[in-house]
Amino acid sequence: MSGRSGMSGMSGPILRLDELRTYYPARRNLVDWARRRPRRVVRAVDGVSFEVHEGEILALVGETGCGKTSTIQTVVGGFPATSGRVVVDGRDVTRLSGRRLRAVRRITQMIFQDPYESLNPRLRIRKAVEEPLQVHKLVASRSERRRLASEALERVGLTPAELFVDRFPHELSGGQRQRVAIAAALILNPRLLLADEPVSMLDVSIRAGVLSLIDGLRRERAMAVVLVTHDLSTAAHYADRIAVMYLGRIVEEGPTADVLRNPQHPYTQALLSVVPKSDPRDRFVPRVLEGETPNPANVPAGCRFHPRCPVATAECTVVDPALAPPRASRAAGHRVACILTQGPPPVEEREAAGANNA
Amino acid sequence: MRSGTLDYVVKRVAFALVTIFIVLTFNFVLFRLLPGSAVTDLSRVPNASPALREALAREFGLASSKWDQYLAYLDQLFHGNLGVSYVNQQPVWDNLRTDVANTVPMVALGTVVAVIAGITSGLVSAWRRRTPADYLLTNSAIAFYSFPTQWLGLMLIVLFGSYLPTTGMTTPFQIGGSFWQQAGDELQHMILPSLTIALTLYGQYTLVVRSAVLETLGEDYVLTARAKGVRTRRLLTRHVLRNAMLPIVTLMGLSFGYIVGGALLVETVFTWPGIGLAVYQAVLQRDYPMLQGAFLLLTISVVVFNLLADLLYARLDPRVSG
Amino acid sequence: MALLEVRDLHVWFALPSGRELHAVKGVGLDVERGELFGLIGESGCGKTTTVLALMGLLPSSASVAGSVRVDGADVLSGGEKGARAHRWTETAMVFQGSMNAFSPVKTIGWQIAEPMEIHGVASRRAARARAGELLELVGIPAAAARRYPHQFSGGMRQRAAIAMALSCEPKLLLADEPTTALDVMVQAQILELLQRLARELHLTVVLVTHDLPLVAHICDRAAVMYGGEIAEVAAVDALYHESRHPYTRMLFAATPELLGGKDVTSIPGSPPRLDQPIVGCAFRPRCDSAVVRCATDHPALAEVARGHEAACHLNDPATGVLSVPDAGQPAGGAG
Amino acid sequence: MLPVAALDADADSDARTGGDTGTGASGTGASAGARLRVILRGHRAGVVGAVILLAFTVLAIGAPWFAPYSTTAASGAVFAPPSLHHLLGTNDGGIDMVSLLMAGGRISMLVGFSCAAIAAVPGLLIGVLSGYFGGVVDTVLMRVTDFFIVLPTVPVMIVIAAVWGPSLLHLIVAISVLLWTSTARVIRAQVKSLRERTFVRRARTLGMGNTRVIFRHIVPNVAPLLVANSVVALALAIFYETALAFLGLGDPTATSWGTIIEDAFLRTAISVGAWWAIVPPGICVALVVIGAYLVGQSIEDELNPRLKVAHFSARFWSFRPLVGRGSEAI
Amino acid sequence: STGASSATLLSIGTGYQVDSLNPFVAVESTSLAVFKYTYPSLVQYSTSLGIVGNFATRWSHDASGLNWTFDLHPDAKWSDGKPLTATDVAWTINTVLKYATGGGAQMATYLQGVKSATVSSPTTVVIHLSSPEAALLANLAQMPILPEHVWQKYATGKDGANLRTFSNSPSTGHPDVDGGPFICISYSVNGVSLFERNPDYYGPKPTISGFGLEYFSSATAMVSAVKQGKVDVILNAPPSAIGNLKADKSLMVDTKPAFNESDFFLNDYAKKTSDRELLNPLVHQAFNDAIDRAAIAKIAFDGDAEPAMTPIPLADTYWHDPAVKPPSFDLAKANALLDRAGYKMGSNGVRMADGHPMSYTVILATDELGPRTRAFDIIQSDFAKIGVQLTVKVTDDATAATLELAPSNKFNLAMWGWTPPSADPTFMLNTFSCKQFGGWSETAYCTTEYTKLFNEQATALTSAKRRAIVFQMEAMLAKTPVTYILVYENVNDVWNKQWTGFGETPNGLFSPLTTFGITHVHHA
Ligand SMILES: Nc1ncnc2c1ncn2[C@@H]1O[C@H](COP(=O)(O)OP(=O)(O)OP(=O)(O)O)[C@@H](O)[C@H]1O
Ligand SMILES: Nc1ncnc2c1ncn2[C@@H]1O[C@H](COP(=O)(O)OP(=O)(O)OP(=O)(O)O)[C@@H](O)[C@H]1O
Ligand SMILES: [Mg+2]
Ligand SMILES: [Mg+2]
Repeated sequence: MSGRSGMSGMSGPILRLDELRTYYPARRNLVDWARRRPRRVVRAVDGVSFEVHEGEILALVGETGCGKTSTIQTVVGGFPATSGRVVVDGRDVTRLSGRRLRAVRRITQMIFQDPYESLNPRLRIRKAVEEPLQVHKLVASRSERRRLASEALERVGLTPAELFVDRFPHELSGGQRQRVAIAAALILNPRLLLADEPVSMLDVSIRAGVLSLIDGLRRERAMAVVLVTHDLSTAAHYADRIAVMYLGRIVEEGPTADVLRNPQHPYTQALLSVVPKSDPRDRFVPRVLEGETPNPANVPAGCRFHPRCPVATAECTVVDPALAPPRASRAAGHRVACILTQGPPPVEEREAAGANNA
Repeated sequence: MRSGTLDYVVKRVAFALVTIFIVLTFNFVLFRLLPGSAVTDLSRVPNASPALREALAREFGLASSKWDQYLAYLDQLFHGNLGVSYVNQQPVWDNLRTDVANTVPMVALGTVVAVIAGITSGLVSAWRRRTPADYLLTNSAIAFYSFPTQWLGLMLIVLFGSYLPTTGMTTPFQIGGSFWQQAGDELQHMILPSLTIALTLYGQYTLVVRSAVLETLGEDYVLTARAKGVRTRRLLTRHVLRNAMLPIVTLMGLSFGYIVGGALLVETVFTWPGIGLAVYQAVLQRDYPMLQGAFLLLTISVVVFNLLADLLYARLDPRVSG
Repeated sequence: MALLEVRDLHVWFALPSGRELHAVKGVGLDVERGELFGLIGESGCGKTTTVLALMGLLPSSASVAGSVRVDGADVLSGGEKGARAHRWTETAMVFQGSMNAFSPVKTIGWQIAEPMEIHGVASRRAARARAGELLELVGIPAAAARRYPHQFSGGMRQRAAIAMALSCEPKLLLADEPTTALDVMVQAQILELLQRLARELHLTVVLVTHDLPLVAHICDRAAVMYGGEIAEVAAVDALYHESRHPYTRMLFAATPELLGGKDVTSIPGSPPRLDQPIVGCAFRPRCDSAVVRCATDHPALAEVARGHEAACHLNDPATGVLSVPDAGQPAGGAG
Repeated sequence: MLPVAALDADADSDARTGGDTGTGASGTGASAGARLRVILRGHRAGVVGAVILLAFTVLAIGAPWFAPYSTTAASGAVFAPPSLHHLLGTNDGGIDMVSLLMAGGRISMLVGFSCAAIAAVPGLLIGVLSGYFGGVVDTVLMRVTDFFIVLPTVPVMIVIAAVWGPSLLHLIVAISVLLWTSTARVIRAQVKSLRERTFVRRARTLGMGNTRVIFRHIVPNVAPLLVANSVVALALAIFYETALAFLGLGDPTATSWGTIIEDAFLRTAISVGAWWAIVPPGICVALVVIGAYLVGQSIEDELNPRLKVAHFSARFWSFRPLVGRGSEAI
Repeated sequence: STGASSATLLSIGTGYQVDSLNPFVAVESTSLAVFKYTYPSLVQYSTSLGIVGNFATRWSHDASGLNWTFDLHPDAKWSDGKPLTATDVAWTINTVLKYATGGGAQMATYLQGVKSATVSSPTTVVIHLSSPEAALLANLAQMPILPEHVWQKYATGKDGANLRTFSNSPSTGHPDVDGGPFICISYSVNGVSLFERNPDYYGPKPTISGFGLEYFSSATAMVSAVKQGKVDVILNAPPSAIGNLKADKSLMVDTKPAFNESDFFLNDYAKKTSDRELLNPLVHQAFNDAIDRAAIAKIAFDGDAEPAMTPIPLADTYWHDPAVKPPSFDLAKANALLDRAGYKMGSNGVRMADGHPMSYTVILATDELGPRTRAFDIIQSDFAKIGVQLTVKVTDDATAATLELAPSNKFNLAMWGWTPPSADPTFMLNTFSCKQFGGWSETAYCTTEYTKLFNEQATALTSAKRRAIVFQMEAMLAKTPVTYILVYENVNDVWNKQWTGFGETPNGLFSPLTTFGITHVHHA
């Protein structure tokens, strides 16, 4: 749904990734060691840049293993960045430490994929929700903590909170657990919420509830959200902007409607084509890509998509394209990393875009 | 061999070697830190003068510095020399050689019986989970697992002492007799000690196998196999047991240390002239070189068996080769 | 005569507490030859149990009633032994977690060849050769037969699982969430493969999934399950455009559309507990259009149109109300 | 808005939490007592085990008060068979077996409990550090553990006990030294998986320090496993004590079940037919070991619900003809 | 259980190993007994403990008592057919003396006072002493004579260490070169060793065709074996089994007072700095009166022992002074003695001596713990009644020896036992002589008077005269005792009644004292 990003642009982005790289060392076996081969790396995140503004939902989509989780884990400090910058609220967290870092962490909260796993089975709900307050030593008094916890629970729809606070996680349903996890994330009043496939483990029938909750919260509190998902329909429905990731890079990024209706990158096009539609009468012609999910330990030279690309040219095997505005889209902020579609749009289109932006 | 397998094998072997080296050192330290040092024990020599004791101490190399002793010890070991028994002045290895030769068949028989029986009953009780057969097998396994080994041996003597030989390896004074007669005689003597080992291990193995099999029975590929129409026997052996063997092999490798301990108790109960009895005697007589030699031998054999189990594991589990 | 005829199928699980869980409650299905049939429903509604019962593959704690006929032959009345005779030669299955559907210690080829050997379809040698061919058929080089499951990627394993299912040339293929654990792109590959195979080999396929759009585009007909029962059976087009059960309708409403732009609303509450008796309609607590009768009367599956059955009192003229909003043309459509 | 009493009935959540969804007692309304009853019902064997352990512990503690006779002075004839005065007869010194068994239980249980407690410390410490920090710490600690694991237990204990001379303390130390390894390994494995569990990752991304994560999230979750292992360690310690005592390395001044067996063995109880001097101590050891095994196993079953499903077993599903219902549906 | 070929083979079960077949190495008494049966010795004991000939037929000494001449059996042969003559005797003696501080140390104990041996004819050997030695014959009775042609290649180097490394055990098909009534044909430490009649033996031929020694690591198994007829004889049956064995009609249980004794002793080192009250003769006496030896014999030793006093065992009838009797158990008297010594009873029931409580640790060596710990329990509870508190510290033998034997002497009280090696009193008496401080003296007891008497008896030329001196010494030790001999233990040899003709000694019927134990055994 377009037109929701109206709040952006007022201040600077709440999150900005700048050529972020996160490499994992690969295990070296004896033969490699004996032959003095250099230690290989898994280039899980390999030069990712994007911005998220207050009150905006950015969906990060892509195949499994393309580095979505690694990207947001790097933002919250789950993994160290190999290079690049992670700027949260104007401060580069890769250079921060100690109290300043904690202050940034406080405004950055995360929700994990698996609602069954994200709560300690031995802690009561109240403890789980209060925990962030204790860790950040924000509220000294117990009663105040309790009050805040109850408030947070009610905010995510677990009303009345008294019915839930003394339960253990296994006494809740999956959707309820995910709500508790959200409540625990919200209690610190974060300005940035990172949600890693928050509903993929939930039943279709209750997904919408959790997602609408997140959607509502960001509107109500101008929270920025990075929503990781492999379900393009979900992204389409909730996100303001979509970033398509492929093998550690963002290959296309732009306002949801533009990316969906006017995909520029061959990968995005393929990805969109394979999403089945609910209505059996809808046209469904999947353009299935051949080949296996690519391996980030072995990134091809040139455009990393070229081995699977149906339209790749010889040039694609040597030129590694950066994100740039596509030729065939007039939308602002729509960028693509494909030499075949990049290029300055015709002048009149640029003007139209500028006008639109203002 | 795939590089993954090579990797694994080299790592395991290297670890075994390091372990053996640590064992060697540990062995040295342990025995040189004893109170009532070896020298005082030479007071076994009646009316020994201090001069004589010193001479003996020199003979055993106990006078030099600990470090020199250590180097000498390693040097000796390197040349296959485990030292000389205080008690009978014979090279420890010569003493142990016959002991080992006596222990191996008895323990091997018991272990093989236990492995076969344990795997069978573990498999059956897991497969017949929550049936009377399962309760019977599991409970008897727990019982055998929990009886002290030496006590179990004594009970077997009580029960079968009048039908089967309870001491030694051969009928003592039967001289002559054909090879087969002698072998038969030895086998008869082996029954009770081997049975004791077999029963204690049986309990342990049954429980281990049962839980490994139960875990495997819960795996999806078992359901798949059933869906394919695989019949019970084939399903249990080719699919379930074959996969359950992985944890079983590891645990059986580890249980070798337990077998060694059990053998020691069993040999004492049944006067089986093996390495366990030698250890028992060495303890009683403070024959440190013997104790040290036997201990070394046992420990290294456990390390080697663990290594073999690891290598077997690598053969059984294709995932090891990466 | 339909290839698969299920009549009044019940499955109960004995729980450790001594109670019984009634997981499948009188399911009846007819699947015609060559049909791609979908089985949809929320987690825990009994889809897997149903398809397992079709092969008599239930665990020992289960007891079954009713009849399942595949090509006219009764599968269940002979117990496990009787059911075994039908397995794989008549009905084969592709499981959800293909990662775990292969024994890790045997080669893929061995596992594909195994059913051919044990059913006497082919000699050992021929079976091995055929395993290679089958792999080729699903787009994997025959040489890969010598490899072990862990050396396959998830997509390849799923293809291999399909190849394995085809080894004895079954008439009926049951696919229990064959793509759930897979990536979108791989999912598309697998679906394409299934469609192709069904077409080329004249297979009858029952596809179990909780992914509505998937069924909509692959299947000819589909059944929606709720709480162990069939709520609605119809051609997929009818299910979407002329749904006669609120659950189906709400389920579609909860599914986001790529370009649809309709409002997405979740179904409140959670599925019923199957270890307790349910009075009235199982869906009533979550239903947006329940009437008084729903609390007391259990709705039976009844034909509401040609080839379209639903179990909802709202379809009963006696209930008096028959205003079923069409999910296909949402009233408050895209803004 | 979700209804308050909503409860997952899906199989997935069952498997994950090892909970007993579907038994009806775990709902909000169920009291703690009811919940406990349900858990206990699923673990009859564990309850039996706990009762055995408890009974022996009580007897051990109460031995000085309950024991009918002195354990140092003869109160009957040598090897007097069981009678009303001496329910289990007397031993080679004319000492009442019942009293002796109680006194022996005192020492054996003391050895068991001490060893289990001592071994739990390195077991937990090494397991948690190794599993949590991984890397070099893990490698080093696990190599150390592996080294202790390959040592043949009984011979090492023999050597240690022989080195230090026989005393209860030395015995306890000698046994404990080798008892912690399996605990460490099991806990390490558990911690390793806990560390990757989302709630721990979540705690860490919250900015929680390692110490806090370990104490708040890791340790409570491995505690049941530690208990399960310690109970088994208790049994093993008693088991090893009898072995060492049997080899003459026990504390000769402290009567334990091991020394009772040893005494009976050395002093030919068997060959004179005095079964009552040798059978009961073995049974006592066996009972404690069984008790501990059952308790440990129950805890582990509870923690490892994977064992709850079996896709294949000797018993198959049953076919139940539908009485009176026929095929009227459809 | 045995075949026809072994009809006259005597099977013997023992709980003690034959630790080595090399006399320079072996220490177990079973081994020493084996040597008696496989090697010649000049003389030996009779079953009534008199010295009789063995390889020597007659012996005499000159007036000085320094030169002893032994006439030997003529035409004797080793089992390999080589002649057995005076040369072997002289070689054995001279070799042992040559390496007395090296490889021969163990055998050198049999040659106290011996200077050399010379061969005057193939059947005559002369032994030269440096001083008269009353125990010479008793010592020689223990010394095996070895075949020079086998052993000489090991008697090399400065210290003769090789004498000890030779295993001297029969390899398959090659029996030992022996000269006694039996030849060892197979050997196993923890199993069965077999001995065959020596057809060339110079003395009276054994009646049995051979014997086997089976080692049992468990008394239980040993007792069962004799009951089931799997062995004919068992040596040293444990006391607890005696009643049961006696009830078995087919078995003969031979209970005899043995040389073994158990004791309780204190540290009498005159120069010690702590707990000096233990040097007080009143304390020595009080302790003596407070030990209930009868109870110990009855309870701790199952009645299979006799209350004791003098260190010369009851079984050693010639040297044991029957006049020295154990005191009657009398706590009142003991209390009175301690009161007289001025050690006041403290409020906690423990006496104070020189400002510290009379509270002592008793060191207990681990060998044969069973009866001794029970004995300790009895002493402990009795001593508590006289205000002396005892605690026990169990150590292994080596540690006990380190603690107890001078010069370390780091103990107050201890319990252990002795088994005199022969019927000669020298060994036991020696343990109280001053010069054994640092050697076998446990108590550090040292009086000039006693030492003087010890030297006198050692050189007394007639046994009557020597006996008088020995009795005097026994009485002296009993007056202010520092070693409390608790009991003389019995030896219980058991045999199947189908055999008869055993020659029993206080060391049992298979003893290092004599060849008469089993040589003439036959079917009843
Ligand atoms: N800790 C790690 N060590 C080494 N490699 C890792 C690690 N975590 C992830 N990877 C690898 O990095 C790549 C990117 O992983 P990541 O989890 O970020 O992908 P993703 O897009 O979140 O995938 P999914 O959709 O499956 O969650 C993958 O190839 C993965 O195997
Ligand atoms: N072996 C079993 N024992 C007891 N209850 C079971 C067993 N298997 C399944 N159930 C229960 O039966 C019901 C139906 O389960 P089933 O697995 O058929 O559902 P499903 O529709 O396949 O769900 P999912 O989408 O999660 O796979 C559930 O309530 C489940 O808890
Ligand atoms: Mg991810
Ligand atoms: Mg399912």
